[in-house]
Amino acid sequence: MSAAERKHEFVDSLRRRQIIDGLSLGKRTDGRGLTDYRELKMEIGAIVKANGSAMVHLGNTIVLVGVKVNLGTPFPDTPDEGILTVNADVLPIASPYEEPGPPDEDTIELARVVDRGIRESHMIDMSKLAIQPGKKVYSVFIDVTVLDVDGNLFDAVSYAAVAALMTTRFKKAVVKGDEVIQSDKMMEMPVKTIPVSITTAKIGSHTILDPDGIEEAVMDARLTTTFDSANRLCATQKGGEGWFTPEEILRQMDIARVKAKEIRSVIKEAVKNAKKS
Amino acid sequence: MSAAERKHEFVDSLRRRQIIDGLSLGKRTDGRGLTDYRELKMEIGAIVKANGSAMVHLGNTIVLVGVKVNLGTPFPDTPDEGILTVNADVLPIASPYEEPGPPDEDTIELARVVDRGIRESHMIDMSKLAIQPGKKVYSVFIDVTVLDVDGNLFDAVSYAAVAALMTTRFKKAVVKGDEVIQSDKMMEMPVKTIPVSITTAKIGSHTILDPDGIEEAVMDARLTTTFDSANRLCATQKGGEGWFTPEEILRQMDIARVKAKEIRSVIKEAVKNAKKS
Amino acid sequence: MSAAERKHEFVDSLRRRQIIDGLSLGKRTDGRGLTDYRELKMEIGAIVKANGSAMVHLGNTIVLVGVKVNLGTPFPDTPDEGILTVNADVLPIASPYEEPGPPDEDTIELARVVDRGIRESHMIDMSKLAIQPGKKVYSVFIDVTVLDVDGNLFDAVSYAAVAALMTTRFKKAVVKGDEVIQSDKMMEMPVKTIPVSITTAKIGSHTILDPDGIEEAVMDARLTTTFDSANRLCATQKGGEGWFTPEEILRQMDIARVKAKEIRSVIKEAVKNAKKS
Amino acid sequence: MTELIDKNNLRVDGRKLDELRPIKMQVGILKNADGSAYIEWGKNKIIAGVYGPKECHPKHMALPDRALLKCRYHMAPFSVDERKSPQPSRREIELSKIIREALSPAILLEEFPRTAIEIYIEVLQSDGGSRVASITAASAALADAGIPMKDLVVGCAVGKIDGKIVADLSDIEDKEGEVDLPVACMPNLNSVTLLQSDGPLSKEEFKKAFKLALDKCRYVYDIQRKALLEGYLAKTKEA
Amino acid sequence: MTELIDKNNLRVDGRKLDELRPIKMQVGILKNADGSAYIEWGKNKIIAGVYGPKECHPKHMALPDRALLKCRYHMAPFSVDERKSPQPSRREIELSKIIREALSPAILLEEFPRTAIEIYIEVLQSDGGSRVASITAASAALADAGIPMKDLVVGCAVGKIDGKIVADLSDIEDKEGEVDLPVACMPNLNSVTLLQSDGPLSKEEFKKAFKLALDKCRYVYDIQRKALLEGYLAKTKEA
Amino acid sequence: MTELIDKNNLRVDGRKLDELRPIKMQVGILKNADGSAYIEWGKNKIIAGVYGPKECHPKHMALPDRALLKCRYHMAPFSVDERKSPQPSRREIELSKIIREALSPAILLEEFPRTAIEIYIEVLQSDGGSRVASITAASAALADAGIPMKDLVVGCAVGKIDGKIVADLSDIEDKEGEVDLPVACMPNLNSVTLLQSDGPLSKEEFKKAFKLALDKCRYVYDIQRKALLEGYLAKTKEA
Repeated sequence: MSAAERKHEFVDSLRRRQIIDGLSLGKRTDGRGLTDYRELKMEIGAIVKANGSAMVHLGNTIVLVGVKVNLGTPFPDTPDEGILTVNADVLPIASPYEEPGPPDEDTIELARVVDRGIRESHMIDMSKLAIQPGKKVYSVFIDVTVLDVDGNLFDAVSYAAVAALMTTRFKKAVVKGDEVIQSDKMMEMPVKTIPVSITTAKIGSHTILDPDGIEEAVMDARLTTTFDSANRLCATQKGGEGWFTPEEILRQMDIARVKAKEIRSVIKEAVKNAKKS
Repeated sequence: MSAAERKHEFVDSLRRRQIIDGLSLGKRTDGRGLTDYRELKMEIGAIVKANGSAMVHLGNTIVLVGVKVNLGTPFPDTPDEGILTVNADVLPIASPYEEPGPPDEDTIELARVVDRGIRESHMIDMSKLAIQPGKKVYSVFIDVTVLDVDGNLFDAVSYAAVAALMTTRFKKAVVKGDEVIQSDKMMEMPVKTIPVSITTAKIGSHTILDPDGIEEAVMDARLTTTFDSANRLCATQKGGEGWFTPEEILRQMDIARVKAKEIRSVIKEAVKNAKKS
Repeated sequence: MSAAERKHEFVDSLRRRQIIDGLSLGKRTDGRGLTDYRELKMEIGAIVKANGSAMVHLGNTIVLVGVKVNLGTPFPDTPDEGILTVNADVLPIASPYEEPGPPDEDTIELARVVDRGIRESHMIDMSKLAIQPGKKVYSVFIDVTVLDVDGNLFDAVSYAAVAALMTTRFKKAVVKGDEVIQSDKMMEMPVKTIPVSITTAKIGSHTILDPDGIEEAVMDARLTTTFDSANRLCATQKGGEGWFTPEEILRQMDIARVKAKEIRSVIKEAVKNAKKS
Repeated sequence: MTELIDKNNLRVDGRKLDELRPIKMQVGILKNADGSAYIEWGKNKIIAGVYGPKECHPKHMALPDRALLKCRYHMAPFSVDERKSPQPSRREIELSKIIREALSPAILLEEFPRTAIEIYIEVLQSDGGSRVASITAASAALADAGIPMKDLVVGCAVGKIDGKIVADLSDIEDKEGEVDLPVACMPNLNSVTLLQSDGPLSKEEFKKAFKLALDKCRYVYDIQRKALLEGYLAKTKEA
Repeated sequence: MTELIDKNNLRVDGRKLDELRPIKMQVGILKNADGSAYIEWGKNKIIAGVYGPKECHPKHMALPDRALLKCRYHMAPFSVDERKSPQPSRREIELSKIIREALSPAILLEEFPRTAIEIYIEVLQSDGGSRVASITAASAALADAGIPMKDLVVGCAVGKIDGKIVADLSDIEDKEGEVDLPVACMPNLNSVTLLQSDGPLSKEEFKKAFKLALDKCRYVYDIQRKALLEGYLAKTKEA
Repeated sequence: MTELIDKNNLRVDGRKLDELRPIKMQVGILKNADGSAYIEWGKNKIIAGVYGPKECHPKHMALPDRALLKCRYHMAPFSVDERKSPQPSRREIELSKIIREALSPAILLEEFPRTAIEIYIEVLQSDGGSRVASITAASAALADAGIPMKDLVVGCAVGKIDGKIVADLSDIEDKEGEVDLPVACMPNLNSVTLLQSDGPLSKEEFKKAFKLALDKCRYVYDIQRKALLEGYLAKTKEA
């Protein structure tokens, strides 16, 4: 049983009823409109030992992403591409339902969905992360640490990972004879597009954006969609033990596509400010 | 506690009494004679992504073995021999007593007994699996997947592994300068003999061949013997919490030696048919 | 919960009271004085398959340490030094509170404290364990097996490890062209000093040396100090759920410094005898 | 880059753009499991088995108001080109969750409080679309086990290759194509229970692909139903 | 070997021999945890959170006469120069124990029999002295959670570099120096709850270093108390 | 290939074909264990300890009609030529099972329902025949713990080297020889409780080897009994 499931038990059906009644009137528990996001704060570059980092507050949800760039050996089937690894850790500190130990299925899904948002949008030009094709490439570790959980980890982590990657700088490696060595020249992550994740929750017959912890505890299903800078859908993940009608999905995609643009501006602005300072 | 032990608990002593009474009259629950095997069906080559494969039905027991041949580095103490690895997985689907997770002691014993039947009969000419002695050899993975458990896994898995190996074909590797590369030429597994596993169960004072699930649940002890094509005993494994008298062991060896010949014919025939098609 | 903690539960406070009353009169349960060690017996070299070994009896506590010297690759930040690894296993046989499985926190602490006693006293000249700087060095495994637990594992294991290292002999490796190969010439471990671990336990307001099992079960805190041959403090570790006053610590250091000399003589004598035979 | 669609609009294996690979299904093939199903879909060979409703172990996992649904998707080491370690990979753990959440909406879990229902899926040979084939087989195995459901669940993937929307990607199309979009649904309840996508799609492309997937689910549903009927008849004959 | 102290008796980062790196503390920064604290100490960035007293899981671990104290010290993969595997290392396991034993003497565990108190420490960025910074933050988090304590626990490391006793080693001083000596204490109770040392010290050197550590603990204690006061005032304002 | 038998029919270590290596046994050597035994057999140095009958943990493992027998065979990292990882290997797991099944028939488990009896075997130094030496020691440890048994269990291996049947293979004979055949039995009950074999044997060869093994078990049995008697006398003297 995952943490998400355990949480379900603790929220009684009365609470769900109250939330649905509010949604019927267009009201959420914290006063937001159905498609409003909570306040999004980004602190970029705080971890100077990482090549890139970003802490994101999305309401009470707090996540920190650090990026490390190492040298590695490419996978045999992609000899001329770098390596990208997303790893997530929801700390036991972050929620009373988390326990120490290896990542559970929720956390693995989180890492993999964020990974696909980055990978399938072709955010990073992976061919530019090859140094010596077939032998040495840059290996990019995107490590996610979730510090406080209050819903919508998918989006918060995605924003932090994207911002961290956009500000990642690392030592350029050069080929010297047979060996690959790190030079003192710095290079930036070769970013091609800015993927933005938008998550919808379905509660009863209502759909809302950016669910908080209580909303997630009573929701039926979740839909996470990621859009690139050209506003194309690049990755989708339905979650939760419920379902969507095809019409709900199409409608939510339209809403998400608009919202993605807004969020992309916020990320761009934060990155710009971080680069200035 | 192993799955086998847990099963014991669920079969009450009354059931054991009934079975022993039947055996005293030379009758088994499914009508077989004491030294009869259940119907043995072999489907060879179904998994085309493997280099060799065989599915075996032994009564209701169903097992599938796939063989993969890779390139590997030889062990330091056998630099001029290939590598053979037998790995078994009794799926949680296969029995109400199995659970997901790493192999338990029963499954490890199964893999190791099948491994020794193949290895100690010298079925495979391991020296022919060396490519560049001390550096590169063929590494043969024999992966066992047990789909449905109704007793006598040792024999069923052994037959499937042997049939899969006898029909295994893989890309020949050649030494080019300093490197070893796969060529397009196919080679067959260098088979020298056909080991056949015969398993006896002791229930009370009776001994029977090819125990089914219920017989295994009430048995005192098990004796698995493997014979090569010259009918020499190549491997033995006593199992179970009971014992045999020396006389029982000698008598069972004689019975098993005869039965092994019969089963060897069935395997040979199935392999011949598979190679034809 | 660690084994140490579980043990606490089984010793009632009455027992603690009795022990403290005894200590007030300068008496310990086994009649020792407060700074007396139990009988220390060392059997050196019993495991001929190891490069060095020592079994230590400290009262009823029995530990065995085996040293193996292999060839290995140095750590990137110490390219011209050998590798030292201390690994401890408190066998399930050794105490009713131990269970099979990976080392718990107590056992990890034991290994790491013994490791630091050796490493921080610079007992071994690590630079002499380099063969080909940056490429090949000697890798020294110090494996601890605890056979019977009756308190003060830290000291018993430390003495066994030190004695095993002092009598370790291994095949000298030589560089031949590009390769490193083992020669038939033997070399000894390059020992520079003899670290001696002295452990104090605090029970109520009393402090004693070399606590036995019962004393450890009721103690408040533990202080392990290691001294080199020049009688300098090289490593310290406070343990246990209680505390020391600064004055207690300074006083214990003085007592321990004296006791370390005594124990060092015992170890030296045992090593001398072992080398003779 | 391989050309995946030729000038006659035919795919590498000769299929038309909206054509599915051959599908074969059979239920009730295992003796121990309470329900089971086997599916061949292209080169996919997948077996699904169900145990339950049964006592929940460990007990503290039991839910007071419904059955606990467990699901494990696992691939045999020999099921893929490169031998796979038998330990579950992160991909297998994610798929186990996603598949459970695709099946869960169909099952009347609240009829069996405090019990567990276990679904085990073993991929014996893997090809493109193994997750939707797994869902289709697992749903049939649930039905074969007699577990009450609101509707069957059935899946089909669609995708984009060489710039075109096509149905049911094979291994090579999945690897070399642009987009994979697996869908599962309860066909009689207008309910989508699984939706994933990988790779860029315009708004119109998504619409077209999504519709195609839902249509093809219907087609797979007929095969699934036929297999269940045959299984039911076989059982009746036995009894 | 780098020179760690220059001719003016100044250290690599310009500090005097007995000078600490800058320390910043804040409590109550997490919503879920019952108590929390954040500390920046040099380049250390550490967060500590506390849950409890709460029900003890599994139950057979509960103690009849006091609360069970659990403590986990963990480093984020990006917290150090070389990426660290997220699995706890042996070092992290030892430190978790040592830190628990440094905090345990201060907590009135016997007031909460059969419950558990959990302390989680996450090192987001690591520098020299992370264990004493962790203890200082964790003790503040315990206080923030309202858990009754005899005294706060506060820590500071001292060491020996270039032959001299100095306070509060930074990363490079720890690596290249001769001795590291972390100490934690309850400053109002004259009680040392953590003491470790690595590297050779004469009798007189130890005395001097130990005294310096205890003095500096006092200094850190003032910072800790101020952070708690600010946290308390902020909470009162909210309420 | 080394020559394992010389022209005088003597083996590498000078033994005759049917001669055993020296065996030394001692019981009651551990303080904590309820029973213990130490055996030296050739270069084998093995210690066996027994706890129980004791409460069964976890409780759901307890058997209603007899004691649960647990057995762990483990090798110290330094016990073999190449350092062994401390984690149990597949070989150690198989041997733990095989040894448990060799001892189980002798123990009156039904006298202690719902309890557990634990046997721990640690190989401090390994040589050929470590499993039969382990069984012999473990059986003595069970007796030393006062656990009621129908008979002692005693083991001996035989084998085939250079084409000849010999008793008690040493390390090198095991490695370079053709066949290893370990046997354990209850000597007074005509019962074989362990039988394994590796390598080709004709019908007549097996008969001869098997008989030799059973004969040599008798010889080992006398050593085992003597050790138990000495242990008993020592205990009586103490008391």
